[in-house]
Amino acid sequence: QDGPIKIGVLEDQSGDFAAATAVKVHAIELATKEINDAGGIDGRPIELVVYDTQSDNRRYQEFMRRVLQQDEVDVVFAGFSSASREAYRPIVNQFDGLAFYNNQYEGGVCDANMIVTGAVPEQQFSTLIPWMMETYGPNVYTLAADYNFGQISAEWVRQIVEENGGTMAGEEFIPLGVSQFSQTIQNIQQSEADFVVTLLVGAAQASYYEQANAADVGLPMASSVNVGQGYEHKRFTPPSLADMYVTTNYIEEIDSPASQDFVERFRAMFPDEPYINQEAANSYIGINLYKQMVERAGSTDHDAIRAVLAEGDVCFDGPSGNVCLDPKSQHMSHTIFLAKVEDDHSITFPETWENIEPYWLGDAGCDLTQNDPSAQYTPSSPPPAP
Amino acid sequence: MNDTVLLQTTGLCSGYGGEQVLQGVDLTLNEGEIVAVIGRNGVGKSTLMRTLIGLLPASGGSIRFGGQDVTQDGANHRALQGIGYIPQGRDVFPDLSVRENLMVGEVAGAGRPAPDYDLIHRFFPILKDRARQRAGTLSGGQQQQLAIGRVMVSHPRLMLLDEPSEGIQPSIIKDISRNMRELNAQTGVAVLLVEQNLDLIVSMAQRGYVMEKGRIVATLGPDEISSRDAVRRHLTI
Amino acid sequence: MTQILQVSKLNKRFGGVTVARDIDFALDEGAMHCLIGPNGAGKSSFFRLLLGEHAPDSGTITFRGRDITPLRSFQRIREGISVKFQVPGIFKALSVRQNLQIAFQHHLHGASLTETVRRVLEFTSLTAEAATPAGVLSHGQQQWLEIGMAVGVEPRLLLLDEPTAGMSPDETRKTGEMLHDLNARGITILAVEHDMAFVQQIAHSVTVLHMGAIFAQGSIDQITAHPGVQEIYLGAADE
Amino acid sequence: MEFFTAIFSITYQFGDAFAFLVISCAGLAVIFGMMGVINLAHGEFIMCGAYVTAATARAGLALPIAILCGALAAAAIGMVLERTVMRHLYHRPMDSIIATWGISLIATQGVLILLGPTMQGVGTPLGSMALGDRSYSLYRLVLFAAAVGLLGGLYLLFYHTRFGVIARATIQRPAMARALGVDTRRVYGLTFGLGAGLAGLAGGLYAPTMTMVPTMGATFIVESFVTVVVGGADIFLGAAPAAAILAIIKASLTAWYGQLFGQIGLLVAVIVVIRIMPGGLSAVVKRWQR
Amino acid sequence: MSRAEALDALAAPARSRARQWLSRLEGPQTMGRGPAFWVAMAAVVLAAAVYPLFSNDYTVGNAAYFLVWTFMAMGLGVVWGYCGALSFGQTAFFGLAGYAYGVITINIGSAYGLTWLALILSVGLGAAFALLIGYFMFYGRIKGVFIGIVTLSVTLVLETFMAQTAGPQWAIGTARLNGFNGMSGMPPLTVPWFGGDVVLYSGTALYYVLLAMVVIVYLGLRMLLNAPFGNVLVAIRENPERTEMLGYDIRLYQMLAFGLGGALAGLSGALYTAWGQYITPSSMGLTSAALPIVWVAVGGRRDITATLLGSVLVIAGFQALTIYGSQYALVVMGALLVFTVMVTPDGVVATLMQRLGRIFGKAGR
Ligand SMILES: Nc1ncnc2c1ncn2[C@@H]1O[C@H](COP(=O)(O)OP(=O)(O)OP(=O)(O)O)[C@@H](O)[C@H]1O
Ligand SMILES: Nc1ncnc2c1ncn2[C@@H]1O[C@H](COP(=O)(O)OP(=O)(O)OP(=O)(O)O)[C@@H](O)[C@H]1O
Ligand SMILES: NC(N)=O
Ligand SMILES: [Mg+2]
Ligand SMILES: [Mg+2]
Repeated sequence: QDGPIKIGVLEDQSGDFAAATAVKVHAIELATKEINDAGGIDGRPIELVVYDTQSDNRRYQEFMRRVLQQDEVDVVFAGFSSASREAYRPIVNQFDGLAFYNNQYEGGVCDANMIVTGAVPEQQFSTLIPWMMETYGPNVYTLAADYNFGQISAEWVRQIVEENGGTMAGEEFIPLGVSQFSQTIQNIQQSEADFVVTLLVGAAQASYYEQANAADVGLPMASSVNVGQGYEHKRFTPPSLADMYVTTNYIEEIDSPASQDFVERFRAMFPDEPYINQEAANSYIGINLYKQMVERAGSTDHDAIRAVLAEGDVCFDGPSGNVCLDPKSQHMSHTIFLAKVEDDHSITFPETWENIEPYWLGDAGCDLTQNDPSAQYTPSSPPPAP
Repeated sequence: MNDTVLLQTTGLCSGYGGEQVLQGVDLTLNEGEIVAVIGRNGVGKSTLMRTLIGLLPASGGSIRFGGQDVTQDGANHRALQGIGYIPQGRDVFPDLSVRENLMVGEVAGAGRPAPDYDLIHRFFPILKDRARQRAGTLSGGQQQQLAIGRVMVSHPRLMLLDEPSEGIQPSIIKDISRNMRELNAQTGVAVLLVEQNLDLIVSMAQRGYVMEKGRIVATLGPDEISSRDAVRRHLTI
Repeated sequence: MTQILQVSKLNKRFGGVTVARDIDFALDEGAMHCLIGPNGAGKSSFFRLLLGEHAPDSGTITFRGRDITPLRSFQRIREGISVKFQVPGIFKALSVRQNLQIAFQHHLHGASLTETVRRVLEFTSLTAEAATPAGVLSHGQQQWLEIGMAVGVEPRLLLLDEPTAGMSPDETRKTGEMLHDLNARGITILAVEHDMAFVQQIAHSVTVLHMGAIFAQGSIDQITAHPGVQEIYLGAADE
Repeated sequence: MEFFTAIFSITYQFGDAFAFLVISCAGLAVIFGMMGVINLAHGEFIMCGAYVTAATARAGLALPIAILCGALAAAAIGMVLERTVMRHLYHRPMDSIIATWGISLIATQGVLILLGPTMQGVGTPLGSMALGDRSYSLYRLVLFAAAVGLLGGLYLLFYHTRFGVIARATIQRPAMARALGVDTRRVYGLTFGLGAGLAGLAGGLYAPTMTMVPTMGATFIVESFVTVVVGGADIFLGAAPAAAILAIIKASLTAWYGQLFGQIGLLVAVIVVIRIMPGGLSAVVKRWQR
Repeated sequence: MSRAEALDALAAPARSRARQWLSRLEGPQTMGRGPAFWVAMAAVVLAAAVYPLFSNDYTVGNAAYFLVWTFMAMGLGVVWGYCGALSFGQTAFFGLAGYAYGVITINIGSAYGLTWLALILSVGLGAAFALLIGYFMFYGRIKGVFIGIVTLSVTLVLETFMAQTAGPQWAIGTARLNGFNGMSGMPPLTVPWFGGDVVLYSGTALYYVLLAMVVIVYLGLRMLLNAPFGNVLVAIRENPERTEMLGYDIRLYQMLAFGLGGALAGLSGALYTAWGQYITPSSMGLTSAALPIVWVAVGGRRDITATLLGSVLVIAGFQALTIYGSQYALVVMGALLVFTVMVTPDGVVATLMQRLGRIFGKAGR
């Protein structure tokens, strides 16, 4: 066949999450344009089928069906929040589709129909938390969004802190949409914390930073989501995010030639883009990985593509360096950058960890080359022993 | 009393939606006159009153008040020009106190002398005693007194009085009749009265119109209007 | 003769206003009684107490031998009371016919319901308006509808709060005749009125309420001649 | 000293919750309480006030003046909307829900399209003050003072000025008010404008403390609605005590059991309070008054 | 009397009772009467029945999805449009039943048509919860806008609570509630059949089942609303005090109507879960809670036909806008809402039906 290759794109271009996700669509458009200008995938142009999911899980269900059944796309790039991913995953499974989830998340999805390019806890927390404990001390206060992502991430943090001989000075969960933090701020001040891990999701919760700064909390902060996704350092007045440390696999301040080249090409196409975040890079990488797999498989057939993936050498030199897909979990390796927000909200990179594998799922027993449980696991509910 | 025309309607038509109720009403009221409009239920007396104050648009004909054509004016403008309206069913502001109800009445008095609360309280002492009570909890008769008082505050030139006797105890009906005549004598306010209560019509009105099916079908001179039998005859056609 | 309604030591205050003060009142089965009194005397409030819309501060209400004080309004109605309010409480958005159906369907069904509705429409001169939304009726027509809703079910006790307000003398007389008719069929009637001609026409006996308390009781002639009543209510005999 | 700081901390938390409830509900209280319009675009007026405040403050205006600009901008937009849309919907409260919901969709998405998904905020002024081992944002004390001032001002406006009486009369019986000479259109316009302006003021006051996104109004909406409704039909006798009760419940639950219970507890308290006082708090306050 | 006659006599009241109910398909509370109306109605149903033959699986499945929501809309129509109580929290019953369907089916499986049992139990649970809330509100003399806030609070409490049930400790039997990410993995409805169960995945078969259910519920509601029960509901909406003074226990009627609305919302919820094998706390959130009100108001709340057609129209229209409107979809949606409310106060469909004139007029005024 040689019609265009159709890629479905379901992202939140409006609603609550738009601030962090509108840029993902642009990244996909950029990759598409570059590939098409260079002759397409195996000579076939990419055609995007884009729907705005409006930060509404219901829309993910509607449109996942639509792209798979009606538009008959070859692959789907979909989802920001973990909840949206879980909303569409049963449908991808039902129609045996293939979906890329290009978002950092709480980890653990073991599903042959899913390829994940976003970073996972072993990449973001196993690096960040020990570094912070070494630098600032062993007492950790976690402030997390009160849903799966936050709770499971907090579980990771707790486990890593304990493994490294630290203690949890406190752990607090914030319902989504909460924007007032006076009590939380006092709880933190009253604790013995050496630093605060903030796993806050959505625009409302980001208000924490301004309020903590106004109350002069003065503790260093660490995060896997903030700054790297929602560029809070660009939106808040300095120095509210000063001393914030973030492990991210990409942000636009990364000073490598590949990164700067990416930023240049991105801004050439989208001059008004407020910020190029890690999920934009992951989306861009995702398309390029898909191109490679299709070309090597000689078709868009999912089994053929997964056969290529199983070879274990699907890699790409992207804006963040070299990344590879892991056949067992179908997640991606990352170079992790530790970004530090300075007083003036400029970014420095005190530390980099090269090429961290998404090892947890495989170690825990997920092996998609062998079987497909289509499930999500966490440290406290791991895959059943074989 | 003089013969200057205060209010004049010619061919006045109006109604609700598609249904025309007033079918061309012609009536005249001189400065300082008390004129009654009588007729059975549903002939359009209240509709006439609503059209005169401007809550219903006239679909035909014209209304002149104080020498000016007010047919196109909004109700609030007519009120400011000196038409006071006391509706059937009273329509007091239920959640406002008695005092506050009277305060709203002051709006229409802009540019006229200050409200004469002494006079109002003399006519209706209850309005003073219950100044702080929510108007919605007043008894029916008390509400009627408030509705009249609320219009008196602004010193109107014409009062449109729609069935004021409804639900009022006999002695107060007499009071109203006496008070209105006294007010009329003192201030020269003209009154257009819609009534079915014989006593009130006979004791108050100086002239009358009989209405039927949206038209004026007869006029009653001073002699007829003060005869109970004549009025009764017209009310039972 | 048995008493259909007995009220004893009924009290009710709203803040500073006493609307019922130690009211002892009884009504014979088959009576036609009028309740009069100055505006604000507490007549409508007395009805609301009878109907359970207000709870009394103290006192009991007995209807047909049963203490109904603890009952809720709808239960009292089901005991055989029916009411026409001072302010028409009709369903304005519904047609005249529907208003009547809703009023009667509790007691009547099928053909007898249809027949009763037809009869009441005729009786209230609203046949032509049967399909009209009740809210657009003239004030007087609304009063008629409300009366129709109250009498159609032939209650044991009919409470009428100012049934003739807004009616022409002719209609008032017609209403009076209708009440005599109903009374003749065994319905006890208690009416609040200000129209003394009407009271004269219908009442066997009269109670005068003043400031929440019973002020006088007696035949219509006794009452009209009562100087106190003249003073508080009727006004000087003639001017 | 220990005791004093603990007391201060508790008071501060209560005041903070109280201020949030009062400030965010004032505009809604005026529009709902006075006009019977359920304004689902309330949050977007707040957003408007916040955006204008942030923009003008960053352009160099002093913050108090910027906040005023935010309030005025929201009031102006409110009056325009009143002229064009709301005017047709008085006494159709259900339809006003739909229309204002539509307006809210347009505003949120329109701002997203025109100004992008986020906007840079202004920093919180006034710094902090330390007491014991804790420190407090001084600006939050200003918010509390603003809440108290707002309540007092509104009470005076509606109960002790002619405008208030006339506005309430107009809402209750518009036709009768017109027949008494009231220019009801003007009253409606001013009242709606006032409500929108108060919402804008809320946005302006909270702008320095929050993320600026087009959907920011959503964080205010539930709490402001429940406060207004628990307050009951008479908003000014109701809103203040309602905000106080809800603030106590919310602040103590949050302090003892965390944000989740603060959140759920607030909503459960709403249910319970309404059940105990079906007419809202103001009905009870009124009964006391007599 | 012969045996046949005796049987006839026995059957007669039943037959006349049936005839009486059938006659209530038309009446003052519902628009549409006479042969013309029913012919039109039959044509619509017929068109809906044959259109899958000319369409693809996606479109039919999507249409089935629209139908899933109509029960909640009709339920709200009864509670709000007919009984006058604006519930802002129908989604509470929707979500509860949706979760119940998931929990039950995950625990008992889908063999022997047990999914239908789960459906019935879930709907029952939705109804029971609604009756409970209804009892709490109506017997507590809560009315007007307070009903909206109480119901909204209920649904938001459920949402907030369910959102944080991510941990493994939040499980009922073998069913993990799974927090904000939502619960999935429950089986769709299955019909036991010779040679293997028929699984009603989103598609043509499910579409027909839903279409039949919609028709049954719609006709059932028509009869109920034109029965004395419906008359009393409308009377309560118009003037509750007066209705009580006519001898009706209005609290009971309101509670029953509310329970009916809850059952219908629960039906939508269970069907939604079965349709997509997924249920999430956000289906009980503020936005989700507002949507049914929009559907019902735009279609026309005072008439069940308008509610039904209107909600399908709005749901489909909003989806189409989202598909084709790109970032302007929400703006256009908002503008349409404002516009329709201003132009057609009674709702678009209701206004259209009135315009269409006599065949749609209400019977028996
Ligand atoms: N709001 C309305 N909408 C439609 N029709 C109305 C409305 N108000 C009154 N009508 C109709 O207009 C006609 C005249 O009503 P109007 O109230 O003017 O009568 P009226 O002479 O004042 O009677 P009454 O003595 O009973 O008060 C009546 O037939 C009535 O049905
Ligand atoms: N809910 C209430 N709160 C306070 N005062 C009330 C309330 N209801 C009635 N009142 C007062 O109680 C008194 C009696 O009122 P009621 O309506 O019973 O009088 P009435 O005898 O029916 O008078 P009318 O003949 O004018 O209708 C009045 O002074 C009234 O203001
Ligand atoms: N994947 C997240 N942030 O939900
Ligand atoms: Mg009239
Ligand atoms: Mg009375």
